[in-house]
Amino acid sequence: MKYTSALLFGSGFLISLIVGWFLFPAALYRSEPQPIQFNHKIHTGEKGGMACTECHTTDDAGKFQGIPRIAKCAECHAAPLGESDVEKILVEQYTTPNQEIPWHVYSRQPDNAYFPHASHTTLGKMKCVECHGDHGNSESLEVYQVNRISGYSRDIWGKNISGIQSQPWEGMKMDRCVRCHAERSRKDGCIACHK
Amino acid sequence: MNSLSEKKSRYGMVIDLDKCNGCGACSIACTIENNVPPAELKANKRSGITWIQIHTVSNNEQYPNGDAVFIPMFCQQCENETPCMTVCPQNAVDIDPSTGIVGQIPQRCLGCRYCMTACPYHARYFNWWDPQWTEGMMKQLNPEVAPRMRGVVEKCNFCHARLHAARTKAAANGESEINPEDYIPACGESCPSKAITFGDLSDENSEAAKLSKEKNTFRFLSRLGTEPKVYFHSERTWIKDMAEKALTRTRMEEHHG
Amino acid sequence: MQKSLTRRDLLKFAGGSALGLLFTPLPWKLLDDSAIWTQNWALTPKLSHGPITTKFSSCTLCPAGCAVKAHCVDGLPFRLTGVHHHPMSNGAVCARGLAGHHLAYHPLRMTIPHKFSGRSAESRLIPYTLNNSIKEISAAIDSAQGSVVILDQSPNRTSSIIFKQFTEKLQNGIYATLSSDEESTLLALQEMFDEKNISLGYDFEKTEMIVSFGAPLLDGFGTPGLMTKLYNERKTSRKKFIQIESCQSRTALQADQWIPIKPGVEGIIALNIAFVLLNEIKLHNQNSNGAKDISEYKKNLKNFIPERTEHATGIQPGVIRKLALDLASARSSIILGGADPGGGSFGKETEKAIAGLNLILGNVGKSGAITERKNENVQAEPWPKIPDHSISVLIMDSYETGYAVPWQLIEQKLIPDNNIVVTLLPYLNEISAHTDYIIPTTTYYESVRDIPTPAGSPVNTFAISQPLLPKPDGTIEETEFISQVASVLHMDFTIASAEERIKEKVNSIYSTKRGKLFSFSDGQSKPLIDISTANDFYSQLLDGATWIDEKASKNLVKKFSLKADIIAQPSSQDRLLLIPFGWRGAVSSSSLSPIMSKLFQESELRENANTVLMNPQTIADAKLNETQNAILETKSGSMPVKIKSSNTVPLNVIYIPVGPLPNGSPSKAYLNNLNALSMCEVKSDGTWRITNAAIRNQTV
Amino acid sequence: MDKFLIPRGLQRTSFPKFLLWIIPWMMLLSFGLYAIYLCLAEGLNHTNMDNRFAFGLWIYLDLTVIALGAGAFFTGFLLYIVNRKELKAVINSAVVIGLICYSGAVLVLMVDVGQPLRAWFTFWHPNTHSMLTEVTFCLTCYLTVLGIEYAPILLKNRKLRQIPKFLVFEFELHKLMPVLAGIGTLLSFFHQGSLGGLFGVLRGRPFAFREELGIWPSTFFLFVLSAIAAGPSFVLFTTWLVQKITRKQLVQPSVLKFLGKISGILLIIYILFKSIDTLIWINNTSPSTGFPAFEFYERTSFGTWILFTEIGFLGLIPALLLASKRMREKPAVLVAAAVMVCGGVMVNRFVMTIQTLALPTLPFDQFLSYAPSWEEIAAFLFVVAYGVLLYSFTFRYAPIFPQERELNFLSAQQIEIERTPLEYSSKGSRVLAALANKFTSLRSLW
Repeated sequence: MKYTSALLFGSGFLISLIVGWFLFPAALYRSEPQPIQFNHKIHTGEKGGMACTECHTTDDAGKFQGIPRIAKCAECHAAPLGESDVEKILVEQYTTPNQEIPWHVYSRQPDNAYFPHASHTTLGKMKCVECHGDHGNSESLEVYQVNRISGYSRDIWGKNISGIQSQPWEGMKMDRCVRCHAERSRKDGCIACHK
Repeated sequence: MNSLSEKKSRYGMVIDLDKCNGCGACSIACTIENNVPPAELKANKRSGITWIQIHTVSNNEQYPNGDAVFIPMFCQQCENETPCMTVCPQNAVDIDPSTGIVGQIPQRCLGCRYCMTACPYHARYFNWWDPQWTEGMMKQLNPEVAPRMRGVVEKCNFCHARLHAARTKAAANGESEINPEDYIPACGESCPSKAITFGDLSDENSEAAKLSKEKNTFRFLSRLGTEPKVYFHSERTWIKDMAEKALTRTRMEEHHG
Repeated sequence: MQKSLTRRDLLKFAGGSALGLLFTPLPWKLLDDSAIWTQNWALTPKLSHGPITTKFSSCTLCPAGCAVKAHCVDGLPFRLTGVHHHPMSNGAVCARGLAGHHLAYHPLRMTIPHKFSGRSAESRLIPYTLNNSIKEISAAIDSAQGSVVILDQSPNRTSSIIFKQFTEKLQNGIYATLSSDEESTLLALQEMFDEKNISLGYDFEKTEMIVSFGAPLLDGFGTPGLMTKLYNERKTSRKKFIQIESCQSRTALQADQWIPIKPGVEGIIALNIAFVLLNEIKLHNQNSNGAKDISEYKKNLKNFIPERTEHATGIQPGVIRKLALDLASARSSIILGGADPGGGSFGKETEKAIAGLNLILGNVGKSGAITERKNENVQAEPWPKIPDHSISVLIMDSYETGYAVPWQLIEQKLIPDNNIVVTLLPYLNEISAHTDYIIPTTTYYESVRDIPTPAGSPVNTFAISQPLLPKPDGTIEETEFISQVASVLHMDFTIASAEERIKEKVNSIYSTKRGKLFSFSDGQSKPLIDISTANDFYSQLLDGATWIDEKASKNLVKKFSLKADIIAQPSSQDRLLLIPFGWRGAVSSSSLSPIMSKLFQESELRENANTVLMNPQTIADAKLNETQNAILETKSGSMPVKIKSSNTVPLNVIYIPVGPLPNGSPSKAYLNNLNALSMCEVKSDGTWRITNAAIRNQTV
Repeated sequence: MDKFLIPRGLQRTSFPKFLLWIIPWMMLLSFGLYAIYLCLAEGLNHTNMDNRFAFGLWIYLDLTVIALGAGAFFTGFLLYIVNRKELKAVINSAVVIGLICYSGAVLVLMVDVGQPLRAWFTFWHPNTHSMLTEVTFCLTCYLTVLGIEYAPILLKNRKLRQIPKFLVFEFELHKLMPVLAGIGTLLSFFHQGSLGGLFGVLRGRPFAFREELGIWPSTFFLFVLSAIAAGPSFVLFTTWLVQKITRKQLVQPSVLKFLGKISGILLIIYILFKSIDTLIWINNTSPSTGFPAFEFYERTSFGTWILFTEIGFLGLIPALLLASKRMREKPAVLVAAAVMVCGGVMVNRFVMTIQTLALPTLPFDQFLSYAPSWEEIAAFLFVVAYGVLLYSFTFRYAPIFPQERELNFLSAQQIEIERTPLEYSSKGSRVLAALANKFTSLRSLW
């Protein structure tokens, strides 16, 4: 009898923990499939043997172009090279009608973030892997998850809801940039990276 | 590591008021460059967002002896005890140590408007309305400047996005210094009468630095001691006196005998 | 034993869960995400991530045709800038031009044909099909008692040629143009010569002295970039700017000398100067003997001895003598007048008087003054020459010229209550609101357009404006419309597409082998002969280039007359005078990007349509006070206005801006009859500069 | 029907009458709520503030109510730390008033900022140089303190006292009071000061800018002084008002006199410093920035009269009145003087906020005017209504005034004669008359 209050209190406590740690993340993110199951491995592996920068180019002004436009795909995939269904979809739905592929970008930063790839790769000699992980060797695209409230890709916060990340490339929030810049004792104003 | 910020520049501007004929091109170029929305129906001179407000200032002489100048007024990029920066409660305003440009981060701003009360030049603007463009204009926004949301403060930052572009370009070529020609704010670029000279004031040979030291170059409210980095130039002495409140100084002397 | 939960137990449970939540990411993540939501919510637009490219084109917003560099994202322009080192535009684009790419998305834009239910302010605008409009218009042309007129407001385009050919095919057709006020002095000059169809231009660059009667040289005249360049270089090039104007305009403020005068006495002053030049000064290059009527001209000048007209002009004779002396001693000079985009020209006679000074000083046909250029104009009937009440069908190609046209000026030529007016214009504005049909043409940067020689240019030039924006369905090229009408009327008349016509033009230029080509991309010019083929020439023009002809070298020795009928009386000063003024391009509600509200609504840099400028003294005399709402009255009617006190305007004058209303789209009523222009009375000589007016307190 | 909630031995009006009293306030509350909704949902274009008048009615009132609310911490300070036992009579009331003022201010502030959801950034990325950061921190902390101080008052409620745990809790809280009073005093000192600093640091606004003493501009200390001077006066006034409205003797007259005395003495000190500060400003601070002080008064509708009203008429005069024993004896004078003190502080805050913003800094600029929109006023009325309601409920269900019972024991027994509202007004309470016309009988209302 005298334990009831403790019991009630405890159960409330426990339920909250379950809600907060498991139900909440499930509810917070909405999953959206990628339009095409792109296989990096085929392109970068010994089969394709391409470097990241062959498709992920920069323009004359040095601006990084992100995911290549359909024209780039069409260079090779104007007609099917193989038998895969994925490629069939690519050719039929996109390259032939010259339709841009509506990719979901895992690492898409908000409009007010200015991230010059050139400063980091060309000047800073950083590797793509350092921020994007071994994305280049992935066989398929993991499902894209978007935060229902903030509209950010889940990869910006990182897979782990607690915000504590196991891998150095997980999580792409500002504090990560700040940490790295601080380690290199750079003195920057906010507008150095915000637009 | 990228050593862009190792060289300390102090970007500034000199505006030749004798050349300015108040055509408004700078104001429009600025508005377009920085994705400032068109005036809301109810907006007016006091509630609108026009980063470069061009004031027509007359010496108040009677016709036909009057004289007037056009004064483009915008953020003067104060360097000393920057009024807006020191008051912002959450560091939404700061001076970039590598450029001396006073930056405003609308996404950090909570819209308390304390910085606006602090600014002696009234060069900060609050988004009283949600920004609105016509459907087609929405697709014509400058992709290098983030639009602001309702309820935050914004202001001139010397078209910082253009500095970004210049830096990207330099970095892509493996250079750590930007080419000065790559970085000119929209107002300076668009001015048909070339009245605006922009440059690095800490670089002795830059045109801006030279002009800023000329005899008839002055700054507004310089006696507040905020060390603005926007200079004005005019042969007309009356505007110089007005700007520096030299007249009030003499009036003070009369006042105290 | 049974125990039911009490309220207190529930409290315990709640307490527990509350505490529990604090040990989960939930509250903190929600706090963070909600803040981020405010940064990315749908109320603020998202930016495009497409590739950034640049294209070159030329601005078609006014005849100047400045070179433009367009920065595009996903192929759509987001920023327009000038082209550095361009021989004419000199890297500059005016405020209006900088926002030109917005105009396609103007609130008053129309993309389908419309018909008005009537002419009155109450008449409604009804969406209409193109076919029906064309049928009805063709029928009207067929059954026209009066003349069928095409009024071309930006002449000498390749489209103009089509208009001319079309009207020639009709037995009662007339191809007419309304001269832009910029060239009014030149046109007057051309008329003074016996030999017709010569075309003239100002050689501002080499001249020593520019005397302007109210021409806004530094506020939207010619090519802005060029005028400001000349102004800034005037110290080194020893150029003098002299402004003779009643109000202290932007140009007057900046000019080396401003001579304030009473309104409407420009002609008298011109003749004053002429008198001094011909009677008191020994002109080294005496040119006036070319004049047939020199003797009676001189005799008439006796009425214009500066002392005699001093009361009328309000200028001391000394000032005039000094000016005359300067002119006589200057190696070369240009004297021009008129050209207020809102106020219109001074009228033929005054313009002649002003133009005559150039003849007396031998400025005409001289490098560094007024030079002749090869005439490639499409010959047209000047609008004023068309008899009143004679037009039964009027087709206006109101492709914006940047200059105001009062509706009364159009109306007086129409056969009353039996006429059809069609505007080929993609906007509802002060002109099109009066018409019967609005046929939406493509607008700026939506189609290939040719840039003919700008008014007043000393040499012939040619450029092509390449489209930057998609052409909306429902819009139609003005010439396409003409050809459809022609086919309905079964005229044997095939019309080439815009590209083809421009190609033809390009070929004809190429065949001359004259002049040089300035390329926008590299800022280099090369002689035309160095270009291998005509197609190559065309493609270069399309990618952004301007062709510049050689200067015509030959000197004009022609017979001319100096006669100008000026009465040595000023306009009556017993009442207040209403004088409209404007800013080139900003004289209608439609021709401005919504962004221009920054200048008109969010600042006082430019007065918007319902604000009048008055001298503080005049305001006091009228028992009014500043920023007060008042009623402005003229013969034509009355309209509410805001008063703004200004020391730049003379006594007893009300300066009313011809411009857009603040706060968005104007009402039909405003467009129809409540705007500045409709307040002005159009005189018999087609001028509307000065109107007697009264202003009173709103409440009274 | 709510008898079981009403403190023992205290007489409160019947529930329907009480309902009659709160309904109009409830309506006002919801009206204000609507205005607040508009501002939050559609943006601050519902206010008449603009880029040049970036602060308006709301900031002005925030400063004012916080100054008046200072009574809470200062009474606490005097009672628990200086150990002036007689103030026990008003401490609860002071705390409730304080809570109302501060929570109200914070509430309005949340509407005033353009992006309330980001307000917490101030705690996450604070700019330590900003006076506003100081204000935000102290305000929120002190609000919590007030909450804790308010709890025991609530727990005195008869029903809640039946819960033994709460009884113990309340007892413990009481032991805690001196500590809380100490913290409260510290916090209040900082935020009251920072509110002054808020304007004193405005280098770009020579009308408000003041020289620094140590790390703070002089206005920092002036605000603290004026606040603690006005606080007691406001407590005095409110207590008197409650007595009038409830037609009950709630505290010994001596207590009010004592409050008046404190107020008077502190105000004299304040006026002294304020005058010195003003003189330094006129002769040194302002002219050195190119703005001769006389210009401020000559080019605007706010002539020097406002300066004299602030320091003289609403400063020195009430100060002297309250300081002199003879004057304090006259209840009318006492209350009037207290009201004047509060008025003086209001004028001071008005000058610092509104007049500062109305004055142009650029030489070619004009003097600006500003009038609040109905939404701004409604939002303020919301706070007023909220205050009245919170106080009414607390007063009804918790014994705020310890002395009330013995003071009203007799009067509770005796049968009173019905009086007409007019007679109340003859008692000198205009407010009462107004209310009396609204309701049939105010005496029985409570």
